[in-house]
Amino acid sequence: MLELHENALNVPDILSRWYQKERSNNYGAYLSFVGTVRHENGIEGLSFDLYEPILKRWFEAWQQRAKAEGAVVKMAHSMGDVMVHESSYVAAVFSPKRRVALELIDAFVEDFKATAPIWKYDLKDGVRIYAKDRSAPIAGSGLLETRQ
Amino acid sequence: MLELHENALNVPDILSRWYQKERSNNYGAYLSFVGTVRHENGIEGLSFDLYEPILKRWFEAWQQRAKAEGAVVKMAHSMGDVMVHESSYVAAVFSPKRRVALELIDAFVEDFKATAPIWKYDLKDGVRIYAKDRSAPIAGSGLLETRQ
Amino acid sequence: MVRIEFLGPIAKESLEMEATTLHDVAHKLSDDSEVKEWLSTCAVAVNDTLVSSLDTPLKSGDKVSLLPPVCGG
Amino acid sequence: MVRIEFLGPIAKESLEMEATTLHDVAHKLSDDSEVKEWLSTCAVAVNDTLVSSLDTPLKSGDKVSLLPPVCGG
Repeated sequence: MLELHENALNVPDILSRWYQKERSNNYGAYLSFVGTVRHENGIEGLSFDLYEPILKRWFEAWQQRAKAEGAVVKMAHSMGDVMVHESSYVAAVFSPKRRVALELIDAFVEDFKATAPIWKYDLKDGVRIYAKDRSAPIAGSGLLETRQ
Repeated sequence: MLELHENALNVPDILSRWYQKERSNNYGAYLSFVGTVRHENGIEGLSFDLYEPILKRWFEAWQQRAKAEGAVVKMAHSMGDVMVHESSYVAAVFSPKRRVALELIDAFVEDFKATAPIWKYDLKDGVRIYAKDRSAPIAGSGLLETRQ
Repeated sequence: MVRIEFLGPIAKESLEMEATTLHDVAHKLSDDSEVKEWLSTCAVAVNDTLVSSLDTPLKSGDKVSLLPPVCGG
Repeated sequence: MVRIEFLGPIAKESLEMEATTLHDVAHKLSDDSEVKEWLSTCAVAVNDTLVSSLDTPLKSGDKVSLLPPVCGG
């Protein structure tokens, strides 16, 4: 379950919908992570670009990894502008037992931050500014750099 | 925020209510854990006793620990009977940054399992049976045992 | 007199006894056939604070609670 | 001809070039002043799969994507 939404996420709807969908499937543990835009650096909000084909493949690999542990992962992310105190990201894990869920949510969120093809921009005075200093090169970056 | 409810928890209400309460307080990360009763061992459900004075002290100590990291913890738990595929436990952490929240939710849930003064019973054929084999002695147990 | 409370699954009414430390409580409960089997797995609180020493002093009106193995969640 | 796509903040239209491996792509992009600065921090995908070798073979119609540093969430 990978959901991409224009602008801010409806967090109560997402958390509730996923819970209702899985509550009778005998998962004892439901872990969720919600990312909300903080008021900092004088921004009005953030804006996101994403590249869906690679994001989907990345997510499908995680679904397989979760399945091997008897678990399910879900994710929702915003595209476009998300204002301060709105939310842009929800991730969740359902698993029979708590240890698997606690460990998967951590690994999933960290891998998401390091690898998912999503680009973040600060919104200041209505202008979109690439958040270069908070961005991380994907593992293996620099392949095309020619060293002379 | 420690909530004790008779019987099953209304998980969508709790997750949504906590989100709405904290969403404008500049916490970038909201981690939540939901525990749901699994269909296993032929049970109809679980039942819980808890001892509120010590549970409150335990929770207040966690609030202080979270506060020292700029975070907030919340918890809801059921008292009495909770049937299969209903939920009995919700824990949550709000923090400015994700690492603190990911680490606190794990430590909080594990310490809860090891220490919180709550007793679990299987419900079978309407009878309440102490879940002795899944219960753990609190650290320091056995103090009153006289060795002869 | 101190009051001894048995929490959770220990099916026993609370009782009162004379005791100046937890040593006294341990000694008296070891003679109680209903409680004896629980002693090795129970934690102990005095006035709702968990304690770790049998030398913990007790005064009249104190509450001693026995907490058997827990399983919340 | 392979198609080179620049994702996210790289403000550049996609372009087409002749190339039989990523070596050719690296060589040609190193002459492009708009793209050059991004090469050291970009990951590379061929037909939407991330690759890690310049020897990756390319055929006509392939899509090569440059992915600059990411920050989702």
